[in-house]
Amino acid sequence: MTSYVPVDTVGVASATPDEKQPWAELGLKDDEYQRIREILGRRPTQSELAMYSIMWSEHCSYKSSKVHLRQFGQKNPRTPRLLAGIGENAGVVAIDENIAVTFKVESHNHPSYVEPKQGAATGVGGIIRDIIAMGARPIAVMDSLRFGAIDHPDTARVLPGVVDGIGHYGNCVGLPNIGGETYFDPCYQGNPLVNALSVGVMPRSRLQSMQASGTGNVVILLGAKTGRDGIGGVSVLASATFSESGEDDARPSVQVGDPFTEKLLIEVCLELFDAQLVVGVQDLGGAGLTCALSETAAAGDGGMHVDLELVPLRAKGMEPHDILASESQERMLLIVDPAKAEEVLARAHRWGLLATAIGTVTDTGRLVVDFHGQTVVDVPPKSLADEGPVYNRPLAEPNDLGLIAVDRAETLPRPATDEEIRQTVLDMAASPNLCDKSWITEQYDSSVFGNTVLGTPHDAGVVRLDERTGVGIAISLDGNGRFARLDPYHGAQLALAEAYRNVAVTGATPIAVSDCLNFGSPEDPHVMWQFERAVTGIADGCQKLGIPVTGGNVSFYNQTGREAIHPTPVIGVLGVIEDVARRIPLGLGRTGDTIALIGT
Amino acid sequence: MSARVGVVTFPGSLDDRDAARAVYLAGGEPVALWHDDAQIHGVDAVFLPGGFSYGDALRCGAIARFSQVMDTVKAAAAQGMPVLGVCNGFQVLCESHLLPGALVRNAHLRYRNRPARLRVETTRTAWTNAFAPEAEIVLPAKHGEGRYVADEAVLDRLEGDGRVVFRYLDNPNGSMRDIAGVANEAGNVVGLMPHPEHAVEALTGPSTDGLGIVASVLAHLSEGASR
Amino acid sequence: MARVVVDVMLKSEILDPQGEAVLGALPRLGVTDVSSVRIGKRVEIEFDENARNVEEQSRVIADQLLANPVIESFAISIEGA
Amino acid sequence: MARVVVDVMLKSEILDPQGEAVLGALPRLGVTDVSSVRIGKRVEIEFDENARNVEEQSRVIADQLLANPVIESFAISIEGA
Ligand SMILES: Nc1ncnc2c1ncn2[C@@H]1O[C@H](COP(=O)(O)OP(=O)(O)O)[C@@H](O)[C@H]1O
Repeated sequence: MTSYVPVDTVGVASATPDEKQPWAELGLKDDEYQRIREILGRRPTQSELAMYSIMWSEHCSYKSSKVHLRQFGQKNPRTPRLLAGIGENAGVVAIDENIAVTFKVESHNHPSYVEPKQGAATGVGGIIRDIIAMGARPIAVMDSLRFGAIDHPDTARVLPGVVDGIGHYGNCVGLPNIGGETYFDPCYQGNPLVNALSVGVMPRSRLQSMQASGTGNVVILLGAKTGRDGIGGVSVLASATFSESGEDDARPSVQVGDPFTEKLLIEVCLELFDAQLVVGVQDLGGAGLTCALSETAAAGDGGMHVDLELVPLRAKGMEPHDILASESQERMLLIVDPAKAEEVLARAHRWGLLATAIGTVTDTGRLVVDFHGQTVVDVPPKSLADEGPVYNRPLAEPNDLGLIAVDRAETLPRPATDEEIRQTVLDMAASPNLCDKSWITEQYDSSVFGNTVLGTPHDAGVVRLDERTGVGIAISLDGNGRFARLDPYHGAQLALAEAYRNVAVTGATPIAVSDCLNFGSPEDPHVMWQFERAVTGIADGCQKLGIPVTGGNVSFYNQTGREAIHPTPVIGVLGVIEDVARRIPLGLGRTGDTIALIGT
Repeated sequence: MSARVGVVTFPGSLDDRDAARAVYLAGGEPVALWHDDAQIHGVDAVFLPGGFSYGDALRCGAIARFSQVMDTVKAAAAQGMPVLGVCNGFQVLCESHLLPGALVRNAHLRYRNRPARLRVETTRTAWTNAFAPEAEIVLPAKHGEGRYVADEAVLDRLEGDGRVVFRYLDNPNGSMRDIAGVANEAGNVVGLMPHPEHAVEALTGPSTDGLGIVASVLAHLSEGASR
Repeated sequence: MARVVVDVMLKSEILDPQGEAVLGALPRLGVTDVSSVRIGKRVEIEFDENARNVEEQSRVIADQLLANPVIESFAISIEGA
Repeated sequence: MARVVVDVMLKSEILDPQGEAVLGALPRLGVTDVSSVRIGKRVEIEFDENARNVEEQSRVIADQLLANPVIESFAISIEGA
């Protein structure tokens, strides 16, 4: 017996235009809701409402940041190395005639505060899937962390959990951690930052697309079962019938990462790409099926039909909007030629991974989702993925900027005697932001794959890509919220310059940038001003340095109450080194070597 | 002809490529073996690599033990085929009862990655004959569950029979009697926690001492062949 | 002496990767009619002979130390008194 | 549907550092009269409605997979039938 609660279908929606809908609770503005009604020519179904609220959220639509991020495209230097840029899952740059590399940094700040271990773990898992979706084998991870005061009791909860999560996920999925940073500042007390970077390598010919193209092609869901993970946002849609059952199952819940399944996903996807069995691929990230279906359909030239009841479920009683919104981890969406679908399923099965055909590519231009034969979604996919709202929010310089600028280094007391200098050096060495980080870094595997040439404690991680030629890459991930608080334009450039230098000192040539922009609420004009300044600083800096921004991530609403964190742009710079044997390690060399200070 | 060393891939194995590289760099021929295939394709020795087979669910190595290939490996080991288990591979060997004892959570409760100094306690195994007696070597140790435990009686027997193969010089995990690796009675099956396959190139490892372990088995096999 | 057992399990809606992995392995043991496996912790606490408020204290320990309320729930049973 | 619970505990002679760590943390919660804490696993297995030989199968699972006899012992309890 298959029993399921009656659902809000397209037919029902057309017949009940005046039905009250919780669009405000879902985070949509009045005019946004009206636009949805215009697009559809009727009220949205519950499932459609869930999808629009997710895709038009700040997180997915970049509605507040888009107008500023355009600068990257405008100011990016042209380079033949850039094979895929902003707008893709991750930027791809050519290393030589055969090899390309893709890398990206992404935040998982809020989940890591709620449940540090799983929040951080799923952050690592998410960025790894972005790398797979480009066609690359992930080969390393890095992490940039910000916590509150080191002696605050909540830091004792958050820090070990975050480190455990990053370590557990990265170690178990088998990626060396080649560096990162850890800073403490009270402004992050209620809002720690967990930014994770992953980098992957591929033969240039293996670059994948997210297009759902080719009418009749099969849509396959690969990986974990779908559960109630992270559907908190849409829980207001829970039908009365269901909440009455009084089960604690109805509660929104935290995503838990399963690195073992992710490892299988990597191996299966790469096998499928190599065998040329895949037409299009997209990872399932924060916005789950909603995002993957609408983005692949929007990128294609036709439409898509999905039978949602075919999605393998982990929890009982899930409604269509739950399934569409679920953030269950370790899933990928594949678009496959029907003649090859059998083989795709068989290869997944050989690795013990679930793979299920859930739909087909159509030529209708619509994304149609049925649930047990009833149509619950029928929308133009571009309206979800590409045509979300765009805001040009007001900007205002923070009032206290002049005040904090008065407090200059020159006015601080200086150590005068030998004893005072000695004490200052000791204080600095013991200060949380400068002290040895090996308590953290020892919990990370750094040598799996056998290609890590430089890792912690070096300035940048260096990884060999090709054992025959010795070609490799160097990456550094840096940010400084205190500088950016004083002057977001130059603060962001300082972060860029630091990462650039860290790459250069290993002997590598910097070629590309990825960034993660951690800021407070975009609805606060002061924050928005900081954001605009920082983006402009990065775009100008990259133009001067001659390296493009290839992708990144924006994280807004990092604040506790009305108190925003320091604006914290974190910059990853990637460099190429022709022969890793010639890398330059940290340290003072040999007795008798000359020491020179260069620069200003 | 160089000896063929099979490297098993379980779902969740991570160091299979690295183990193959170590075999290759030491002059052997690596052969990929699959957990679900009972065939071991005529290999002369087997390397069970590190990783997190089956996500280390329940206990490390507990599920991998039931794979098709392990039945064959067990039978071959009984016939004297050299078998090496590293890290997760060591855990699989203990779970499969090919080696005594068990590997449990580190005493300090964390995963820790640090180069480990070891003493080679016996050169009378298939995997250590190329080392000088009591050689001190450095291999990366990185695990959360590497504390070797066994009954006192078992430990005494291991010591008495010279089956403690590697001992930590700075015990990183609380292993009983500082044991880092042990052998079966015949000396053909050896398990150790630290990673020889991550110490095969000066460029990427803390040493190249790991090569000695593969070199040992190659020497052992060619000796057998010439006998 | 009172012996208290605290069982800590992941909440039912939370993914249990360990349980899934074990479930997947059962067919190899010839077991095919199991539908779910969940793995949690069992904590055995021994209180001193003349300890007081054993139940209350156990609740504090379970709530603050043994279980992570975001993802886990617990049950306490007191075996002796 | 039968629900089986298998409790797996480290043998008493095996050091349980996790239990020790919890024991050591108790005074900070104001709990001072606990003499020992041991942490093991609780495995909940759900058999299909018409599964047979549930007890026998559970024993096989526990004995061969859930517990490692070198370090652990187990107890089985069957909750429904
Ligand atoms: N969270 C982290 N993850 C990985 N590596 C880290 C992390 N924090 C610090 N590191 C590494 O530790 C080393 C020292 O870090 P840090 O004290 O920030 O030095 P520096 O000021 O030279 O960047 C660097 O190699 C850095 O990559």
